Amino acid sequence: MMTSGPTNASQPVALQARGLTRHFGGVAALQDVDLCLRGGEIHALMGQNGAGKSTLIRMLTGALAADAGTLELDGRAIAPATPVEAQRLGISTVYQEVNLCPNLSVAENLLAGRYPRHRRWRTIDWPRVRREAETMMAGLGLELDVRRPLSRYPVAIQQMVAIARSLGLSACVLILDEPTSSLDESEVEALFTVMRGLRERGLAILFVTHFLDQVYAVSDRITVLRNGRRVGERVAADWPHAALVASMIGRELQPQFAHTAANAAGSAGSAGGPMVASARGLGRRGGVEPVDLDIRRGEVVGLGGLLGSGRTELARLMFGLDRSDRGEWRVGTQPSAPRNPAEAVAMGLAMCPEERKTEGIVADLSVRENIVLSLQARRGWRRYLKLAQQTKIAAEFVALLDIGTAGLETPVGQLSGGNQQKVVLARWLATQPSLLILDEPTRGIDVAAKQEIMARIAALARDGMAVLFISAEIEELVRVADRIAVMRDRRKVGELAQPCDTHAVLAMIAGS
Amino acid sequence: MNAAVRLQPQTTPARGTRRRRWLPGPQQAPMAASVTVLVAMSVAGGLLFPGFLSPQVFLNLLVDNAVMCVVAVGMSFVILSGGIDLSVGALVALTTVVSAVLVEHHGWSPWLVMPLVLALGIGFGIFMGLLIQCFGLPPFVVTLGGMFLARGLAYVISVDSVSITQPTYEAVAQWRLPLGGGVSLSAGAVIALLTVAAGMLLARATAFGRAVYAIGGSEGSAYLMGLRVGSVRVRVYALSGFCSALGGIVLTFYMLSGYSLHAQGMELDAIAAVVIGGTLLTGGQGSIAGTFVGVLILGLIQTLIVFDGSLSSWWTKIALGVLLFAFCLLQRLIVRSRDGQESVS
Amino acid sequence: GCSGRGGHDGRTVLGFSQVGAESEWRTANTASIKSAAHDAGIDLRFSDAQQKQANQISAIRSFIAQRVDVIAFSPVVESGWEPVLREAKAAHIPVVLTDRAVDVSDPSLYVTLIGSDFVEEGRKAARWLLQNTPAGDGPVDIVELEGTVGSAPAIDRKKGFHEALAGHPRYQVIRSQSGDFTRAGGKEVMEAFLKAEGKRINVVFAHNDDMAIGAIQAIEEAGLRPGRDIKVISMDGVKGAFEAMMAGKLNVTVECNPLLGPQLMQAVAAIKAGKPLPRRIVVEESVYPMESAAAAFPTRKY
Amino acid sequence: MVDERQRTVAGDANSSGCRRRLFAHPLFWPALALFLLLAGNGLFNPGFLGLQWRQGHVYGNLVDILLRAAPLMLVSLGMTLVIAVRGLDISVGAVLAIAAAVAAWMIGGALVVEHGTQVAVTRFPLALVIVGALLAAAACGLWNGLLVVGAGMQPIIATLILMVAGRGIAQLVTGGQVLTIYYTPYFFLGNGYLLGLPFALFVVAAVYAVLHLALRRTALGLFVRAIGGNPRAAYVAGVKARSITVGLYMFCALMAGVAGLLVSSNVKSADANNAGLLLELDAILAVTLGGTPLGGGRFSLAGSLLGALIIQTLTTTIYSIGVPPQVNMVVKAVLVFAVMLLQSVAFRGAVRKLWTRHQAAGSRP
Ligand SMILES: Nc1ncnc2c1ncn2[C@@H]1O[C@H](COP(=O)(O)OP(=O)(O)OP(=O)(O)O)[C@@H](O)[C@H]1O
Ligand SMILES: Nc1ncnc2c1ncn2[C@@H]1O[C@H](COP(=O)(O)OP(=O)(O)OP(=O)(O)O)[C@@H](O)[C@H]1O
Ligand SMILES: [Mg+2]
Ligand SMILES: [Mg+2]
Repeated sequence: MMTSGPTNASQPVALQARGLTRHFGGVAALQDVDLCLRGGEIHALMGQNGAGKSTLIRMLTGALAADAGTLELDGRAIAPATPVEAQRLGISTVYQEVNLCPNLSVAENLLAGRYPRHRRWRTIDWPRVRREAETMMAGLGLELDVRRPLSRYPVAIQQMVAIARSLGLSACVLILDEPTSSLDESEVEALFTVMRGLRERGLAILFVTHFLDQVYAVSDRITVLRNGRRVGERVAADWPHAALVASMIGRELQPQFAHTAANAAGSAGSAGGPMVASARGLGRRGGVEPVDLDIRRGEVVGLGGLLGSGRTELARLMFGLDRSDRGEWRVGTQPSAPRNPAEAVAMGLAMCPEERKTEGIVADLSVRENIVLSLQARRGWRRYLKLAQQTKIAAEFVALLDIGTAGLETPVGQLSGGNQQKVVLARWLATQPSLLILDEPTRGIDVAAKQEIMARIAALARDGMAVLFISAEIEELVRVADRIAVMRDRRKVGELAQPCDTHAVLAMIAGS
Repeated sequence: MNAAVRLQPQTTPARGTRRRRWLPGPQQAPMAASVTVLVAMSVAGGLLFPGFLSPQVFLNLLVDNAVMCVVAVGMSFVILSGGIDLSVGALVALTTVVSAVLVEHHGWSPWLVMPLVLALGIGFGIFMGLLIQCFGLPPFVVTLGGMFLARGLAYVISVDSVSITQPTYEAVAQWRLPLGGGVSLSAGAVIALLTVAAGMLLARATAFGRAVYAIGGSEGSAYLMGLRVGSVRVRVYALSGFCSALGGIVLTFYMLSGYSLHAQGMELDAIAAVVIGGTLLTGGQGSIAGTFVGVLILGLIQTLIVFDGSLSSWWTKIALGVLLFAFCLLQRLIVRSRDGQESVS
Repeated sequence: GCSGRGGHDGRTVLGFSQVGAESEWRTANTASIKSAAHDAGIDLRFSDAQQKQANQISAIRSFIAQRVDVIAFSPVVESGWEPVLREAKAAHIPVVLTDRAVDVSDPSLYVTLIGSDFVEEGRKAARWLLQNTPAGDGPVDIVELEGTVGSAPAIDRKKGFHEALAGHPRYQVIRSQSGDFTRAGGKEVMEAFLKAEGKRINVVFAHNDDMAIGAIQAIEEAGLRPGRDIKVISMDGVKGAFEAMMAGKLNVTVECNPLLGPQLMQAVAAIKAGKPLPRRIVVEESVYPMESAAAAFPTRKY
Repeated sequence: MVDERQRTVAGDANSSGCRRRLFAHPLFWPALALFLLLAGNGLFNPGFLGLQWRQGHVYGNLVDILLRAAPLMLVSLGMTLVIAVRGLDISVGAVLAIAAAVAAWMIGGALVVEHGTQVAVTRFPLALVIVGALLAAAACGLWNGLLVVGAGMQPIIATLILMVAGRGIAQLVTGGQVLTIYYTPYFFLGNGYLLGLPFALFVVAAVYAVLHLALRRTALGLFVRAIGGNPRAAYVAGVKARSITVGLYMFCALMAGVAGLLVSSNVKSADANNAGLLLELDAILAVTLGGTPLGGGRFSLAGSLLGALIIQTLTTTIYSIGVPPQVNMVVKAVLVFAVMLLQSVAFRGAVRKLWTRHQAAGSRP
């Protein structure tokens, strides 16, 4: 099974892990895993949600203690006990969830721990901090005000900052855990350019992603994990697409679901369905310019656009999370727009937010509680769902979305990133809304699960639910949506009806 | 595709922060709002009471709140790091008692006593910091225990209050920095101003200061970013202990006495000053300058009440509450309207 | 007096800094001063320090800034006044102390002290006990409910009481604990004492009436008769104490008179007129045993 | 991540599963601390744990502790819930004083003796007195809640306002006096006995039972934990976080009000200045000792009750061991540190490590 390409065998091994094992309680998250990173290569780590990728990475960087196993850096045994130690040894990491301080400025997040100082007084040289930070961001093709607090920027930017920080550390091993999950194509491209440059300089790069095309675009070799075990390592070019997927999920993947004309006809989402919600000139000063949008029963409306184009903002207005100050937003026969999420939920709206960590999961609550939370909120505090009912609903969604969890009572914080995302999705599906707003719902979800979820959304639409679907992936939009609205610079610039293709959407986004 | 993505500097407030201010989360330090309110209150005082707007009244504000200033600077760091220190008042009292007893009853030299009590304060802070850091104990309980301990030790050392008649102390107590026009500052006020300046420098321009902010913002992230969370935290409490001891020394100059009941309830006043100055109690946001303004505001409220001179004891309390309320509400309104304007521009 | 200062209408201005309103005694004290000032036509600037010395000092400072004619205050604590009193002296503002003394090296810092002598009050309590214990040689076991730790009345009353009992080995203070001058505190401490010492306790000595009243409740709840099974001695002489004495539950209270207002105003007037004053103006105070309670009760003002 | 390490340290205790489950129970350590305190008292002072039957009820230190702790237990219950949603209420002491003052004022009157016996007089019927005092307390809670949620002030500052002004309001009601209450039926609340046990205990038990049901049998428990765990996520999920938060502040104040009734009834008077002084610190300490983190999200009502009992036991211990009052604070500090260290996972881990090393060294020849 093991083959190594002629390009790699010659290069020196930078980081070698042997027999890494880690149990959480009774669950084996990782069993006897070997990993070999060579200098000057980009090594992709693949696997389904919960396969153990992040766990492996946290053990490489001293953030988590291993039950068993050894690490070697440049042939010398190492045992970093803390991230600081790993950093000092030259292992630089971007963790899956953005791990930066939201209250500090972008520049500080980039340079914390190694600020440039004045020569005389040893105090921090702020002008230089700013210059260096701007240079670092420019390296990723981004110009932004580095003095603003990080929390003021959307997740995508935060992710770029985290990447820029790790690149700025002088390291010999760079580890990136799903760095591209909320980036759109141009940022991904900028990141890849930088990664290739670093590869030229001899760095070993470990790269986790669920996007197969990205894997093939940059990586030299691929290691696949399944259920905490390593199932294979090969040169990327030698590993056909289908075979790779098969080794990840342990079976062949069904042909992809696609939005075909047949599908559209089968669904109720024809232009004639009754209106579920409609926006007339909906907007907010300083936020979204007035938008007109109709959403009908059984219809999947896609919302396309570049990062910062205002899609999230629009969704939040619709859900009552931000208050609109112009235009009209009608949901069903309701006389007025929702003023807060509680009202929106009562009206039958649902919104799966973009920021899973801050607005999605409640880490301390169990999977069951997270799943029933919105449904319960909709029922009010008195009509409490019986424990048996809760368990039934939760179990149903755990099975449906294939959520990898030790049990229904496991705190959600202990789930892998992708599985947390599925829990948030399940929460909203459980409310059986009339309009479901999904803001990047498949962030960090693996190929197989994503396909399941898409199919599920289409099925729900066929049953009469309306969906507003926001995604950075144009293909995904084209595949699932009946109609695609495109936003640019915080205003809606047009709509495209099916059948349409990626190029048409891209053209509209680019404004030509 | 590869061209630099030009992103507009954001013109709206951080999403999700409007109207839900009470949700813990980053918010802007309402420093300017505090200053505005401070000015507004002084003007109101000047209109109401003749003689209020004299320079000496404002310098007295500094003179009378010097101890509070010093203590609040230390407290700011603790709160910025996401902790809390309830032991400050008791530590101030302990410092005065130890100083007074050593100087008066044992005849030690002040130049020996002062470094000693400062070291004592630092040691006390380190002790609490270590308990918090090493054993994962909640700061609230540890520092509450520290408060009992410090106050208790002060009682054990001397229940009676001890007057200080030592010439050096008396000389410092009487020393005034003339500022011209017949107004002057006491030594304590000068120390307080220096402490504030040093605190601002420490918070703004040193790696330690920034690490305190990082830990307050997100301890887990700070740890993963490779900051030395443990040592920073212990140093924060040591700093607070140092400031309390320094505050104690300033208090001995101010009162020329050591007494175990000094600085009763000072911890709460210090916390209030810090929070009124715009620092989030949950940590990560705020400034030392804000704390300074907070101390002045509390002092000003007190001065207004003294100037009124007609309030009965209970109306004094109610007036304190009302002024506090008026101030905090005004501050919130200013902060909000600024946010509103920001989104318009 | 100097012409430059004074109230807007030429009345004498008195700045008075009160400790707080922590007890009934204090409230009566404040009321007495306010009404006396009103009667004497003196412009009173009153400031309540909320039991904090720092507030008192800043109040005195602001009195100096306002250039009042006379400053009077009840010191929270004995020490710590020297610097601010020097400022008053430098501004030529005479200072009168009420209720408690201060500890200063320069006696010219204040003109006079109007108030009670806590040590003497403690002695009075002890003397009453010595006189009113049946002869015999069985031990007399006393428990003491102290005031707030470190406060001047607590320290001084304890001192006076112990001093007067020193030569009498029959009298033993077997337990001593702080009840913080409150009823709840007195009751709670007394409960613990009763459980720890049982029926051994013969006398309760409380540093104020409130604690004594609390202790009385505790004694009753333990199934004993206060005033008979256990003698109760207290201090201050507030109304509640007289009620308890009339009910036969409290044996004696040593008065500590809060009605200093008229004397203070006389002193202020004398100072303005340039008349000499004694260094110490003693307030009339007596000891009220149980038997005299009913007769004295109607005349009590607080 | 730091947590995980601790968890594994705790997890590798090489003991039987049953024992481990006992040790891992969140209430085990506070309960052990309370037990050790009581046992220590019993050792040094054999009469301490004794109970007798006197005047138709149980009499002894243990009953005293329970009775004295009742107000603190009630307030701790309220405080627990406020802390669970990341709030804080430092005005409870003042609210207690207000409720006590209102009750005393509404009863009013003076000692009336007719034909040699005291007659009970009251300005308003007892039921109205209780309702009035509780309404006043709830209004305070509403004020706090609105400042926190409506005006968006930080909880500590929002409640500081009432903490400062509240005692003034209470003194306004009492006119600065300690209002003595002579109305005997009122005494039953804080002094009465039911089935030989203090009535106040039944109040605590009833409140606890109601809370327990409300949090387990309705969705409130879920909502409270969601709001505390991640307020923004809970809000986005449609939970009415704002009204619930206001409600919890009101509940906390209401508990302070009930405590005010108990306290004023127990000492038969309302002392606006001193009633419930420093109660807020004790309540927060009780909550923390009971294992509820101040950051919100998780909470334990039973733990807070245990915490309150620990604090009261500490106080009673200090009173009965007979140390001079100036040493009180040092003893209290030492006991607080000891109780805390006993509850610290890391500390126990360190001690165990030292112990095994010591034993290993000892067993070597
Ligand atoms: N702190 C923890 N406590 C308990 N279980 C954990 C913990 N962290 C991870 N796990 C478990 O370990 C397993 C591997 O998780 P990991 O995060 O490594 O997955 P992953 O491959 O990164 O998945 P994803 O693609 O969703 O990010 C999962 O079953 C997860 O539930
Ligand atoms: N570089 C940036 N600097 C500041 N603010 C930004 C930046 N990029 C986006 N924003 C803010 O993000 C908001 C609009 O972006 P929004 O997240 O709604 O767009 P989106 O189309 O959903 O993009 P995304 O793909 O990031 O979700 C606006 O409030 C905008 O000010
Ligand atoms: Mg992962
Ligand atoms: Mg978005």
